[in-house]
Amino acid sequence: MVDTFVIPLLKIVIVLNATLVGVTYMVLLERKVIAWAQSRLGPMRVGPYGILQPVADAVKLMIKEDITPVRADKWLFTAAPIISMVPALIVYAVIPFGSEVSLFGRQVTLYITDINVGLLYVVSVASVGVYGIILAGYASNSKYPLLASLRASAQLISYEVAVTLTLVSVVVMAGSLSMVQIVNAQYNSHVWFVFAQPVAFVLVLIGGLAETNRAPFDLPEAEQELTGGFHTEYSGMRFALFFLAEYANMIVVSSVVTTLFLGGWLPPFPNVAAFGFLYYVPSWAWFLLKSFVFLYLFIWIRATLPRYRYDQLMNLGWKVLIPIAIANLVVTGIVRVLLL
Amino acid sequence: MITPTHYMLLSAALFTIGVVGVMVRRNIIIIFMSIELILNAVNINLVAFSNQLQNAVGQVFAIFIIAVAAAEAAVGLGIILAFFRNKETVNIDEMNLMRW
Amino acid sequence: MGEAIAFYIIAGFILIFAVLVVTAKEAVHSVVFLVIDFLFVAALYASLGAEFLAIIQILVYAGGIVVLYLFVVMLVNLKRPPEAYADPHRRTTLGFALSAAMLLEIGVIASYGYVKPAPALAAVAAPVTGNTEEVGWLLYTSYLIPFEIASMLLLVAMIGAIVLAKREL
Amino acid sequence: MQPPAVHHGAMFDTDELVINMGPQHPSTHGVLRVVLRLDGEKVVNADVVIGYLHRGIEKLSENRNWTQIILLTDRMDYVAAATSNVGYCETVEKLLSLEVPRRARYVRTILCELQRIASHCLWIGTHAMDIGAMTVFLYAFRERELILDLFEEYCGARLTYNSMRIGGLPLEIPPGWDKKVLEFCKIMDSKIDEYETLLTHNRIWLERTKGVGVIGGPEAVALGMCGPALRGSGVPRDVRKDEPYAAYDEMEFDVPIGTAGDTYDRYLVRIEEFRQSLRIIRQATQGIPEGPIVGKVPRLIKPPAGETYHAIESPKGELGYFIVSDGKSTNPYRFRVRPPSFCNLQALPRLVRGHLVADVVALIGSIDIVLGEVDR
Repeated sequence: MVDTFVIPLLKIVIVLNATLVGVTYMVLLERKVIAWAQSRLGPMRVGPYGILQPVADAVKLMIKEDITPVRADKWLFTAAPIISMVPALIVYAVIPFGSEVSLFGRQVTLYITDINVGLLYVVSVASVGVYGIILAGYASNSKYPLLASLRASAQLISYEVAVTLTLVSVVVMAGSLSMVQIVNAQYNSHVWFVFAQPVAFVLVLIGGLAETNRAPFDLPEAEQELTGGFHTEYSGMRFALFFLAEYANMIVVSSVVTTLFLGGWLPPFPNVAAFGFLYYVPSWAWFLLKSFVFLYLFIWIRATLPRYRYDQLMNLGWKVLIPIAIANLVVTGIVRVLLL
Repeated sequence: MITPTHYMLLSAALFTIGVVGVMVRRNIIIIFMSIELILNAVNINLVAFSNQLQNAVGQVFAIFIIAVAAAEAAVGLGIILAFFRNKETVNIDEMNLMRW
Repeated sequence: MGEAIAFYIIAGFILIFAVLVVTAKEAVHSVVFLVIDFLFVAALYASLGAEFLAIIQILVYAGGIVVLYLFVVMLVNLKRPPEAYADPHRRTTLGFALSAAMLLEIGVIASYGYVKPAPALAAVAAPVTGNTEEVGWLLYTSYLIPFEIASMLLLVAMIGAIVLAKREL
Repeated sequence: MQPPAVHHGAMFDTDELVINMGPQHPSTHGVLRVVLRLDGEKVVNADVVIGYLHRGIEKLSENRNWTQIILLTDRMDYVAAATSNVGYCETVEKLLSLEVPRRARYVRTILCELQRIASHCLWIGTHAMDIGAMTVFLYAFRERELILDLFEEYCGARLTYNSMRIGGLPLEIPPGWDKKVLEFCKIMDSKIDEYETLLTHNRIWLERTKGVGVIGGPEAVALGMCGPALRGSGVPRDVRKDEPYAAYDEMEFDVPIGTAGDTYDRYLVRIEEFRQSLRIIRQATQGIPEGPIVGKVPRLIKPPAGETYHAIESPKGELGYFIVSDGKSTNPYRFRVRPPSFCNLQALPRLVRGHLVADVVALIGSIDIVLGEVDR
């Protein structure tokens, strides 16, 4: 009873709450990091150094008037933010935050579940998240959101192809689709896959930026062109849901990249006895540290780079990323068959 | 106890809903979606029997059906777009000319 | 017991959303219901132990094909509703009658009484265990030729779709 | 009655999406409205609608006396108010045949060039912001702040300076101000390199700006373009060189010109203008002559009957004033401005045609308009 119901439920509650808190603080982190990059201070008023800013933001968004445009498709207009938020959260079911810890004499795994199609699950759930953006643009019955949602659907589908193709080469290396098994494979092969699959690593990073609509691929919400894109007509809590979904997706991408390429919860040099002392740091700490590096990288990129144009984005996706992904997959397959 | 009969009845019902959609609706896009429902009804059958016989062949066939559905959707929607471009309609009742 | 409850819930939702797909007034709503329907079908697959197929159902159907439908629905923004004009020769009642007859027929066949488990097919000697591995093994051994043909079909469909949809070549 | 021609093959192509970009839009730099006709994301045609900021400055000027008008010129190009002041004052001085002391001309040059840098800072910030590089915006504003501080120290205002008078300047420069200007030049040198690090060789920046909005020299001239937008097309027209005013005839500087006439070349031209401006400021600041800061101006300014046109090189381009005096009254009979932003803006439809929506904002940024000047 405890093992089948109580512990998984507890884990779900903890992960969901941690995610939501993490996401709100991601927003603060982003504002702070970008402010530092731009020689500003960022939020400073709410709490010391602005650390209570997320609370203030949440309160503001919740008590704000929630406007539905008169000519909007009300049903879809309400559903769209939920559709984009739910996939962003349920992906966390398969992300391994750490190996095992013993709590109160009980071995507890630090992931909600480990299904043997875990990676495909992540990809497929992410692909459903597209609907939130597309439907938001359509339901608003407004021109800028419509343009944005057409951009978004084309962009997300194209980059999904590239990312999925790239992930296959990692799966070929690991021999499994399970997230936990992929980490274990990195332990067994004595090398993080970032060194075995550097090309795939870069491709997944770029594709991940595009999949989460982050700069320089933030065309669907390009503020300067489309005045906010698909969420132009949204306000209050529904807008906040889109916002949270974007940041939740960012955390998902960092977690997946960490799991696939940086050995997940493993410390550096997991098999070298001389570095055994690194195991004193708990596994989840390594995981969070590595994920944080990517989150920071995403913010850094946003502060630095201009935005791509729609046609250039498509060219990059179809003419650069996908051919490289296919070539990488073929080479990986050949090497794998011949050498291992 | 859920037997394959249950799955077959579900499949039959889904199939029929799809057929009704094809027969009754006039928006060609919805007709296409009804066809997808029909294909899914078939898939449910295949997977149910695959489970019953403990043999993955049924699932392999379901994958082929998904591939065919993808091909059908791509070409079909291409035709719809080409048609719409010329006649500005997606009403199947107005698609009664072999050429225009 | 749990299996039965799961089946009835999932089957119920599948049928409800299928009906909604067919009856929805707006094509966009239809598309959304179709996605939800496919997600429930995926759940049914998962409950049948076909987890790889369940994921493929979500990835390809819900995340891929239906996005295509949505895309077309959005491109085809109509000035007049598509259902405005009905062919005077249209026999809608006949359509319902035919469908009902077919439901009856299939139902009779389906519930004819479950004879006995068919003899297991020549057991596929898959050297692997696990659903994903088994499906993969079958695809790349016994069903390699159909698999290749399916990929050819997809390629042809892709080219065909481009030719059809492109305004000028 | 003929049935509608539904068998028309290109019906879908004519079904264009009309988008009103502006007057409230984050990247139209004020209250510009561009009516875009889109085919997908491609711009088929663009209509520029202006006048949302029209305050009737030209008409107002006909009812103000000559000194009061200086204050109105502040409100035209409000990001480069000092340049507008200089243009107006020199026109009236020309009408009066007034000799301006050399010291005043030097300080005017310094103020003009500081203003040019401030205006270009604003341009590079918003232009980069439109293309998505948000950091450059704040960097550029940081440096613009230094210039505003210098202006504040000189005349007490930070935006609308009212810093010129007919015949010279209202105030002597504060002690130590020239040192601060030189110090600023030193800081600015490295900051320009910083902008260039972020943009000039950035792949995405290159892709977004190269080949976008290409316009050849003759066509740009025909459209009446001026300033950096014209020089980007390779036409070496600069009023400071061609018809020197203030103390530009005594300064040594180059006029950068582009070759391709695209957004990237216009960007490079303005970046080089930063450097040339600093060069001019250094020369002028080190060589400020002694003498009075304001010339011998009659108590009642009442120019003789006649008309005159005088142009200066504002940061946006050729800013010209055409003034008619009837010789009887203490206000102009006719006051007319040739604003560079307005002339550059009329090239916008030509520039954006055939490009994508994202390029429209890049091009609005690239021609560098200020709506206060367009609408007056």
